[in-house]
Amino acid sequence: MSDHAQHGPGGHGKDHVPHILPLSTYFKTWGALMVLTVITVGASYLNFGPGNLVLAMLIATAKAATVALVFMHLYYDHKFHGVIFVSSLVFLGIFIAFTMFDTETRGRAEAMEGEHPANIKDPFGGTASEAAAKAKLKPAAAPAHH
Amino acid sequence: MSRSITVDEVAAAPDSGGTDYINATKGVWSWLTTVDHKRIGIMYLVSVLTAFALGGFFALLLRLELLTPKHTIMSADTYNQAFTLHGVVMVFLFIIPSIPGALGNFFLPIMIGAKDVAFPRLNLLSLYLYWIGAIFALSSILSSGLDTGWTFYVPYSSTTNTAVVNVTLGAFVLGFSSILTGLNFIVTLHKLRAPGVGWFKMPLFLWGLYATSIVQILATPVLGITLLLLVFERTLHIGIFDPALGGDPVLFQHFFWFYSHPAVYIMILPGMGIISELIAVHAHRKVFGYKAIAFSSVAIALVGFLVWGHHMFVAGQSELASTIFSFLTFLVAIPSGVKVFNWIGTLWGGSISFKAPMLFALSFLFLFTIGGLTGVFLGMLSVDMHLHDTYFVVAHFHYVMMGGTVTAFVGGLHHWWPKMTGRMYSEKLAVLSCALYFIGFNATFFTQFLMGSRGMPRRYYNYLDQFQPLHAFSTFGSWILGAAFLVMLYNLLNSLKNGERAPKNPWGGLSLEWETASPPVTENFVHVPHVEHGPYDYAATVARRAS
Amino acid sequence: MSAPAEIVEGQPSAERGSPQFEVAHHFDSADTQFDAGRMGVWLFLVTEILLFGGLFCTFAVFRSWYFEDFVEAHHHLNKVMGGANTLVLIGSSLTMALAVRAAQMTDKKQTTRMLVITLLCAATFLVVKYFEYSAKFEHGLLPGAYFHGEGFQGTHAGVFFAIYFLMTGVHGLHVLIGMGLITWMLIRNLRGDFSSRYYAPVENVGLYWHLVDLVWIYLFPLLYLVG
Amino acid sequence: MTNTPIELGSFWLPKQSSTVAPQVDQAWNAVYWVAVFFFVLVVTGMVVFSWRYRRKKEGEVTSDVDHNTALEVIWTLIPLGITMGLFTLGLRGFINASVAPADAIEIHVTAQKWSWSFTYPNGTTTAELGVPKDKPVKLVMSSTDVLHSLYVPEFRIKQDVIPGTYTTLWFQATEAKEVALLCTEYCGTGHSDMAAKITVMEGPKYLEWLDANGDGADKPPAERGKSLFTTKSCAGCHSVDGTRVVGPSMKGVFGKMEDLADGTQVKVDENYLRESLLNPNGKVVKGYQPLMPSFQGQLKDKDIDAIIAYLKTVN
Repeated sequence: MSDHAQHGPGGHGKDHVPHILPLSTYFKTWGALMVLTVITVGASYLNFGPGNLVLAMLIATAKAATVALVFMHLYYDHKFHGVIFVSSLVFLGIFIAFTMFDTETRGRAEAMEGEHPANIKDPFGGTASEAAAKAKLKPAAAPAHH
Repeated sequence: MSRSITVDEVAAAPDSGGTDYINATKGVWSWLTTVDHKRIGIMYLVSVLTAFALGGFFALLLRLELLTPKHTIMSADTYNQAFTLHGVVMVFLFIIPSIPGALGNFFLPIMIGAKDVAFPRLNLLSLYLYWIGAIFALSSILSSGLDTGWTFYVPYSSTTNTAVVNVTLGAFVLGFSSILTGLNFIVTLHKLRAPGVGWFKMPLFLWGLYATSIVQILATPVLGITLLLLVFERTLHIGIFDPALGGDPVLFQHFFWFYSHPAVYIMILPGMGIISELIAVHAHRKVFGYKAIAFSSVAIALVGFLVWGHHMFVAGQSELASTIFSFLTFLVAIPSGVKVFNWIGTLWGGSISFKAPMLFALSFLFLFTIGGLTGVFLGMLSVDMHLHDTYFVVAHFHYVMMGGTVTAFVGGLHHWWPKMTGRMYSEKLAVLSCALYFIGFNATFFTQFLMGSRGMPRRYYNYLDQFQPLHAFSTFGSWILGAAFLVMLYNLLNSLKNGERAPKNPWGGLSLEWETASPPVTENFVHVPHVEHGPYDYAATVARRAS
Repeated sequence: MSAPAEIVEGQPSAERGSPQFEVAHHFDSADTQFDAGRMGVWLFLVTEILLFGGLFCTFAVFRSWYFEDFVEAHHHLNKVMGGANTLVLIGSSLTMALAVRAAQMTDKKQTTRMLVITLLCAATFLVVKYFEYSAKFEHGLLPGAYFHGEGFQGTHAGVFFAIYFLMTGVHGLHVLIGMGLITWMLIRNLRGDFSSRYYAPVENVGLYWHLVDLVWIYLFPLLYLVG
Repeated sequence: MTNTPIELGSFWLPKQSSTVAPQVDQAWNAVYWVAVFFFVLVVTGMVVFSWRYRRKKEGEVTSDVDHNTALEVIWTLIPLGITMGLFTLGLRGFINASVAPADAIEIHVTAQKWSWSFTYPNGTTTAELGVPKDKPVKLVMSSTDVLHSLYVPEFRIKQDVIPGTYTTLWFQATEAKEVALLCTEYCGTGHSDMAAKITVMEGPKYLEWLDANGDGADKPPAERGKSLFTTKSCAGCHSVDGTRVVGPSMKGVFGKMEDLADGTQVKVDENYLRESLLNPNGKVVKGYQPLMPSFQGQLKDKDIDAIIAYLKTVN
C-alpha cells in the first residue's frame, strides 16, 4: 500500500517525473496480442469439446493480462493499483460462481431424494418416507406404553 | 484542551476574526458552486434530512392505515404506493447517502488533517447526481406512482403499469453518486492523510467510511446493470427475466441482492463508525480493541458480499445455494458481535458523561443488539422458512437500519452539531427527544417481532382481525417516534438562532476535528497539522496534564 | 506554486511546457496528485468491470442452461467481422498507449497523430458493428420477444441475441464515450495543455480505453467463437 | 380474505399443526434463548459499566487498556461455535422440509392475482385446499402471472410460487382443523386478500370430500359457477364490477346486446356464453383482442351451466 502520510509538505518536488517505456516494448506487446488473436480464432475451427471454452478463456486471459500489465502500466505502477484491479475480478468471480451454485443445482435435492432416499432427505436420520411413517405411528404407539 | 504534540497548534485553531466556511463567501450561488467539502456536507445534510422527513411522512401514513384492518384512510393501491415510496426514499435517498454524504463529507478530511477530499469537483458532481436522481425518483409521485416495493422484483415490476422506469433510472443515477463518493473517500484516505496520521491513528469513524466505500465501489455497479436490464425487460421484452421467453425471475433476485445485501453494510458500517467515536469521546477512554473494530469493519464489508442469498431461502433458490449462503451468513454475524463486545469493553474503566450524543450511542447498543440477534433467527434456514416476508423481518431491519443507522446518525449529528454550526443546542430538549425516540421506537417495532413470529405477512394492506391490537400499539408508537423527531428538529433549528456559541472542543475529544475552530475555517487548518498520537490517547493526555 | 521543479537527469526534458499546471492546493506534491488521479481511475475501472460482470453472469447462467441453443445461435455471428474488429481494437490500444508515451515526452505532434489514429480505429470498429447489427436486424435475429429468425432448432436463441445485443451494445456505448473523451484530449493537446510535467488526463483516458479493449477481449471469444 | 384465524401455540409462535413444525420450533427455541442470553449479557454490561464508570469529576484518569487478546479470542470463538451449532440445527429442519417423501399425495397449486387453485390427482380443482390428516402432501406449485408465496403459519412452511417454474413444498398435517393459508410475496392490489382456507380432514372424510365436495357438485349452480369463475382464472381478465380489464366486464352482461369486432351484433344469452367458452375467438366483442384461451375439454357441461347461472346473477 502506498502510504503518503509520510510525505510532509514540500517533501517532494512540485514536479512529476513520468516513467517512460521504450517503443519496442509497445510493439512487442502489440505483436503478441495479434498472434494470440489469430490463434484463438484458429482454435475455434477445431473441436475440442468443452476444451474450446477453456482454451478461449485462457488465451483471452493471457491477452487481458498483457494489456493490463504493459499498456495500462500495471506492472510498473503502485502495487495497490494491481490489488484494486485483481479484487474487482475476484468479486466478479464470486458473483458468477455463487449465482451458479443456485442455477446449476435447482431441483437437485428432489432428484437425489429419488436416487438415494436415505442420504438427502434427513442426513441425520432415516428417509423421508420413514420419517413420515414414524410420525404416523406415534399417536398409535403412544397407548402401548400404558 | 492541552495537546502539546501538535506542531501547528496555535495556528491550526485560529481565531480568524469570525471568518469560517459558512460566511467565507456569500449567496446561494457560492454554495451551489462550492468545492468545499464542508459546504457540500451541509447541503447533503439538508437534502437527506428532507428525504428523511418525506420518508417518515409516508411511514406515519402507513401506520395510520394499519390502525384497523381493511380501509382506514387509503385504498390498497395507494397503500402499495406509499410503502414503496417509503422504502425507496428511505433506502436510496436517505440511509445510503446520509452518513457518508453529510457527516463523512464534512469530517473525513478534517479528521485526517487534509484541506479537502482528493477530488473536490467530483464531490460536488456527486451531490448534483444525488439531486438529479432524487428528482427522477420522486417524479414517480407526480406521474403514475410506483407500486413494486423497493425491491423491484420481476415479473411484477416488468408488468405493472406504474412509473418503474422513472424510479429505476433515478436509482441508477443515485448509484453513480454513491460510487463517486466512495471513490473519493478511498483516494482521500490513501493520499491525503496529514503527517503522523497513520492508518491505525485514524479515528474509527474513518475505518467505517473506508469499509463502506469499498462496498460502494464493488456492489453499486451491479445495481446499475440490474436496473438497466429491468428497464430493457419492461420496454423491449428481452427475456432475461421473463419466464415466458426463457428467462428466470429468480436470477433478478440474485442480481438485486448482490448489490442490496452489501448495501445493508453501506448503511450500517458508517453508523458503527460513529458509535465508536461517540463512546470513546464521551467516556474519555481509549477504544478497547481498536484493531479488532477496524478490521471487523473491513471483514464485514468483504464477507458481506458472500451472503446475499439469505434473502432467497424460499425464493426457489436451490437447497445447496441456500445452505452455503446460510453458513456464510453466520460467519458475518461474528465481526458485528465482536464490535458490540468491544464497545462494552470501552465503557469499562472510562469516565462516562451522559450528554445527548452518548445517550444516543447507548440507545444504539441496545437497539442494534436486538437487531443483530434477530438477524441470527433469519439466517437459520428452517426458522427463516417461517419468518421470511413476515413482520419479523420488518421489525428486524428497522432495528438494524433505524435503531442502528438512524440512531447513530442523529447521535453523530448531536455530537458534531457544535462543530458544524458553531452553536450549542439545548441539552434538556436533546435528552427529551432521545427518550421519546427510544420509547417510540421500541413501541413501534418490538410489537412487530411478535406479529411476525405469529404469522403476519409484510406488505399487507388488510390483515386478520387477531392482529389488530398489536397493529394499533405499533401505530401509537409511531406517533411517539414522530414527536421525538419534531422535538429534535425544533431543538437543532432553534440552536442556530438562539443557541450559545460553541467552544472549540465541547466534549474534550482528541481527534483532529476538535483542534480547529467551531465552525472550521475554509481549508480546515491554517497549517497542515502534525499529529504524533492516536485519536483516543485519553489516559496519556490526562497524565501529561497532571505532570 | 513557487518552487522551481527539479529535473532528474536522464529523463526526457523537452520544453517544460504546461504553464497552466499547478499542484492543486490540497495535495502536498505533484506525485501525490498524479497518484491520486490514477488511483481514482483504477477504482472507476473496477465499477466498469462489475457493471459488465452482470452481463457476463447472465451469459454464464443461460449458456449453461441452453447450451445447444447458444452454440446454434452463435454460428449466426460473423467470426470474420468480429475478428477484424478485435484486431482494430487492439491496434487502437497500441496507438492509445503510444499517445500517452508521446505526451509523457512532450511530443505534441506525435500525441496528436496517435490520438487521431485511435479515433479512426474506434470509428472503424463502430462501422463494422453497424454492418453486423444491420445483418442481424434483417434476419430477425433480435432479442427476446422480437426474435423471429428462421431455421432455428432450439427455442432460446432469443435469449442468446438478447445477451449479444446487451453486451455489444453496452460495450459500443463505451466505445462512443471513449471517442468523446479522446476527442476532448485531442483538443486539449492541440491547445498545448500537456507535457512531461502534466499528462494525467491523457493517461487516464488511456486507461479507460484499454479497459474497453479488455472487455472486448473476453466478449469476442465468448460470443463469436465458443457461443 | 379468509376469516380463518391463526391459532396460537405459545406467546411467540402459532400452534404446531404439521410434522415439520416441531423441528422448526426446536430451532426457534434454541436461537431464541441464545439471543436472550446475549441480549441480557450486553445490556447488563452496558448498564453496570455506565453506572460504575459514570463521570464524577472532570479530568479523571481513564483506563489505558486497549486490548486483551485472550478475552477477544474467547468472545470471538464462543459465538462462532454457537452460530455453527445453530446453522446445523437450521439446516436439519430445512432439509427435512425441502424434500417431500416419495409417497406423498401430489396436489398442483396454481397461483394467480389474487387467488389460489388446487388440483388433486383425480382432476378436481378447488379454491380452498382440503387435505387428509397424517398423510404427507406435496404441493407442486406454479404461478400464471407474478411471484406469489404460499405460507401456512401453523405448518411453518413457506415457498415462493414462480411463473414458468415448478417449486414444491410438503407437509403432513397432524390435526383435523381449519388453518389459514396466506400469500407472502408481494403481488399487487389484492396481495393481502390472497388467502385460502386449508381444511384438514380424517382420511375417509377427505376422500368423501374430494368426491362430492371437491368440485362443488352439491352447491347451487350459481355458487359453483362463482367459484369456477375464480378457479378457472376467468376473474383475471373479466371483472364483475364493470371495470375494463383484459376482456369485457361481466357486470350485467346477460341479456345485453354486444357490438362485435366484425360489425354485427349479438345478444348475450346462454348459447353465446357457451360458445364463447368453447370457441372464444369466434365472436369477439368490439374493442377487445382475441386473446381468450378455449375451455374445450376443461369444463364439463355442468360446469358451463354453473358459470352461466352465476353470470346471470352478476349485476
